[in-house]
Amino acid sequence: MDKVYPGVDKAVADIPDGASIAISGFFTAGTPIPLIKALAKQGAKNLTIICMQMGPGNEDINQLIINKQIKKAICNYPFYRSASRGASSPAEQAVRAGEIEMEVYPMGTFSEKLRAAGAGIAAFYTPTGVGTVVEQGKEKRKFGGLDCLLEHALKPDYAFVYAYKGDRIGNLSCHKTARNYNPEMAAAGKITIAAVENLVEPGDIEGDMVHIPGVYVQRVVKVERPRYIPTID
Amino acid sequence: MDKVYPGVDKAVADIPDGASIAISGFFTAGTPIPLIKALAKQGAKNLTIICMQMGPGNEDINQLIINKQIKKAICNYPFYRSASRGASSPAEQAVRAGEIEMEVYPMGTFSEKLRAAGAGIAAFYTPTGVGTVVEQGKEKRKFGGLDCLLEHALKPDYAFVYAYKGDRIGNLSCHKTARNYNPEMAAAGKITIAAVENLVEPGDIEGDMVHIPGVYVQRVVKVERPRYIPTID
Amino acid sequence: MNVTRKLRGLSRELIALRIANELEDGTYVNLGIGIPTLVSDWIEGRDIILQAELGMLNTGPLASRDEVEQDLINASCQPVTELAGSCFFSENESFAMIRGGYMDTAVLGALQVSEKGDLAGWQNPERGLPEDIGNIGGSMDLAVGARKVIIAMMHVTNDGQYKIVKNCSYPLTARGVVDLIVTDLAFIEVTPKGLLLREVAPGLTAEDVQSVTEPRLIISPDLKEMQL
Amino acid sequence: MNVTRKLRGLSRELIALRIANELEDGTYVNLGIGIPTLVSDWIEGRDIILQAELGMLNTGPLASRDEVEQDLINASCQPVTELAGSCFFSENESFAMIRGGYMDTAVLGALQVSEKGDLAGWQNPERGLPEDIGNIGGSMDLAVGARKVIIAMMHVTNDGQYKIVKNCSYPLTARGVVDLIVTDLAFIEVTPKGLLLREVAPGLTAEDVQSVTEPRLIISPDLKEMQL
Repeated sequence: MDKVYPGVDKAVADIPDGASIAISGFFTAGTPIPLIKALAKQGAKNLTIICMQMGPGNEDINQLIINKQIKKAICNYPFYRSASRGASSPAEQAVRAGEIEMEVYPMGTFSEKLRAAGAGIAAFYTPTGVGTVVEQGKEKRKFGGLDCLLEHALKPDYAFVYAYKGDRIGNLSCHKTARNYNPEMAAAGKITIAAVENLVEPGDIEGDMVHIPGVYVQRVVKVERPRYIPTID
Repeated sequence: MDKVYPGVDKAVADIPDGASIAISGFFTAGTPIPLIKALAKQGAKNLTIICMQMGPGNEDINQLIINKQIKKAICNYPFYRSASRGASSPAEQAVRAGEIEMEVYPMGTFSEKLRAAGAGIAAFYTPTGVGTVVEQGKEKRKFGGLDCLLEHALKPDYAFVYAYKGDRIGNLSCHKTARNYNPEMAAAGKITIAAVENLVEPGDIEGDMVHIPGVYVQRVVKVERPRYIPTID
Repeated sequence: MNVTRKLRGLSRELIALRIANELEDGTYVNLGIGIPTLVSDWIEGRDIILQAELGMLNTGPLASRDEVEQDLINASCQPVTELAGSCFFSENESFAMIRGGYMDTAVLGALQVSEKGDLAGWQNPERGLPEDIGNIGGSMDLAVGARKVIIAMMHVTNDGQYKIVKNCSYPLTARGVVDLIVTDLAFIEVTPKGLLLREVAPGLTAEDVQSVTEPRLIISPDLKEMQL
Repeated sequence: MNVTRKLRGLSRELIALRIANELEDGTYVNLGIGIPTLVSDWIEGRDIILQAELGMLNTGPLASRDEVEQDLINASCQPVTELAGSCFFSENESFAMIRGGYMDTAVLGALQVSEKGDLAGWQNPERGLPEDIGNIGGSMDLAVGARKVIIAMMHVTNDGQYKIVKNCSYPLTARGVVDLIVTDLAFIEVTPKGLLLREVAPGLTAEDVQSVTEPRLIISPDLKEMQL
């Protein structure tokens, strides 16, 4: 098996209009920025984007919004914390204008829905969100006296992930807090595209240091990571 | 924090009659044999044991059966494959004689129930077991056309786990296929006792090589691992 | 409408100190964004392990400029450092830990806290977003999952409105989860009988605190000055 | 009661070879205990990645005596070796993969297979255990989760009873999951219309195979000798 693609443009070329795409990254950490840029260039429309935030730390998503590529966003912390900075951000403006439909989940529920999809679990009960707007329209049920909400698996057509190291058969090793959403999104995506900073040969990553087994990854592409100083408001 | 106990006997000393204990290990790999031996010596009775198998690869469990310490066993592959070898094993004899109550789950459901307990998920729907004896008494429900069974979290009072390396604050690193049930059992146990082959200082295990974060582990005890040639019938 | 009068209380840093004093050694703690983050300045050297919810335990102090690593940040996107015994895991594992009850304490900010311990903190309706849209982030999981929830906040809003209220009017984060409320003016415990005022900021009286608190406070017979 | 007559067919090793020929390059495969394990002998050098369900991908050949590592075994507890690109994970992750549909093919043994593709393989009632007790192991998850299920077994029992039946009388592993049945005597595809006999062992006829098969077989117009 050789899952290596020659570049990000080839790796995202087949994404059709209407696709759902999970994009990893917690603010600036572990965000596959070169894939987001390639998607903006590729131009697929009516996309459903599943990612923690629409802008903060992954400002390249703004280009997708400006291009009107996004129909719907599923997030857990979509906007800038500062109301004033948010008001001038493309995502918040698009949501306020009704140009992008948005669903927001608690952070743990968000990734658990992706984890369930990758793990063949159809749905699960979590106590998070009971008694809040999150419970609207959801089944509520008591387990051992504890109210829980039924949440369903969320399976994206594509997943964009990022890894410090990846080999040709898709085994990925993550680095420190850049791991975050990458393992569960990689498992959830029907087609998972991994942007890797270091492309290595099978065997170069110790088996116990593989954080994302290659079976979850369909495409591997070497990228130069944009350097940045992490910072966010 | 220093979670190190001076020996296996001290580490299991407080286990009361009637406790439930998850014991890791897939046949011979990753099985905390010194803790099982200590439990046999300690003598707590009416125990519920949650482990893959009752005998094959973890023959030290036989002593718990002979001591009549076990009231119930929750397993996924309890017996020897060979009917004749099984017929002469303490576990199978005790189950046939009605001296030990037994529940058997599919292997994936078994660990998912433990994973759910550690992860604060009350219950989940899995397609495994539909149309078999496993569905008896369980809620069945369709998701996207697929029949699934509702399975509940399984939270043991104690978990016995094994690791190649462990530090004083409970961070554990596993080795190859000896990882198996250890991470999910460690997270599930209210009190998790880790038998470690190499006891090291915090910082000696690279942060990305920690397979079981220390927060899940309440007691760490250094053991000499019995050497064996893996083999099973 | 300014319903409360202006009282001089503790700085944000001293609110954080009071909370740090309340944390027990040998525990695991998650600190939210805002004043809670400042608690970390007061626990260096303490036997307390901090979780960063993006996937790190034993989070160290903020990184100095030459220590900055782009793959090593906290949940507020600040560059941090490692300690001996730091470890990393996925965000999903992090929230498994949180929901699973492994955080002894979560210190969170709040917009409103009710006398029943309801918490509203994830959305300020004044921002004008739809009612189900906003930055929920990890707040709901932490509020439900942590064994103890301590709220760190200013006692009243910038324009003098109550934040400790009979019933939250803002969107809830979780119901009945708050254990302690630590503000610039007071240290209050949420009890089944109501809010127990245990400490007041130096120079203030119980009446002062009551005047800026909507629900009726139970005054502790042991009422003290805030323990700094 | 011996319901079938004795036919000379393929060895266990050649059943495994026929299955190996059916596996596609570039796929992920899980091999069950028994005949399925022998498939690994025929795919060395092929572009096929084997999963060991205790938590390994890219499982290598069995270890020679001096290569044995006690922390490196397969799901049958046999010492195995690593290949370039082997990786390890928890048993829970392994079954997440299996249920999640990441195994292209599972090759499993069976006690009975029905014409509707029902599989009975985890418990032989003759062992006399309670009906809900036995070694389920990973069989139910694999049967439900794998994209393609290939059964490797002898065509009839040791005492000549049907194993390919109209309805399974033994406890089921899963319903309607079997795609192919490869035995010492035949290669049979489970289709919506019934069992399609596609290949027979050298020297046998379709009638021979039908005589040891309870349900009526559909004979392929392309009926061939087994492709070894």
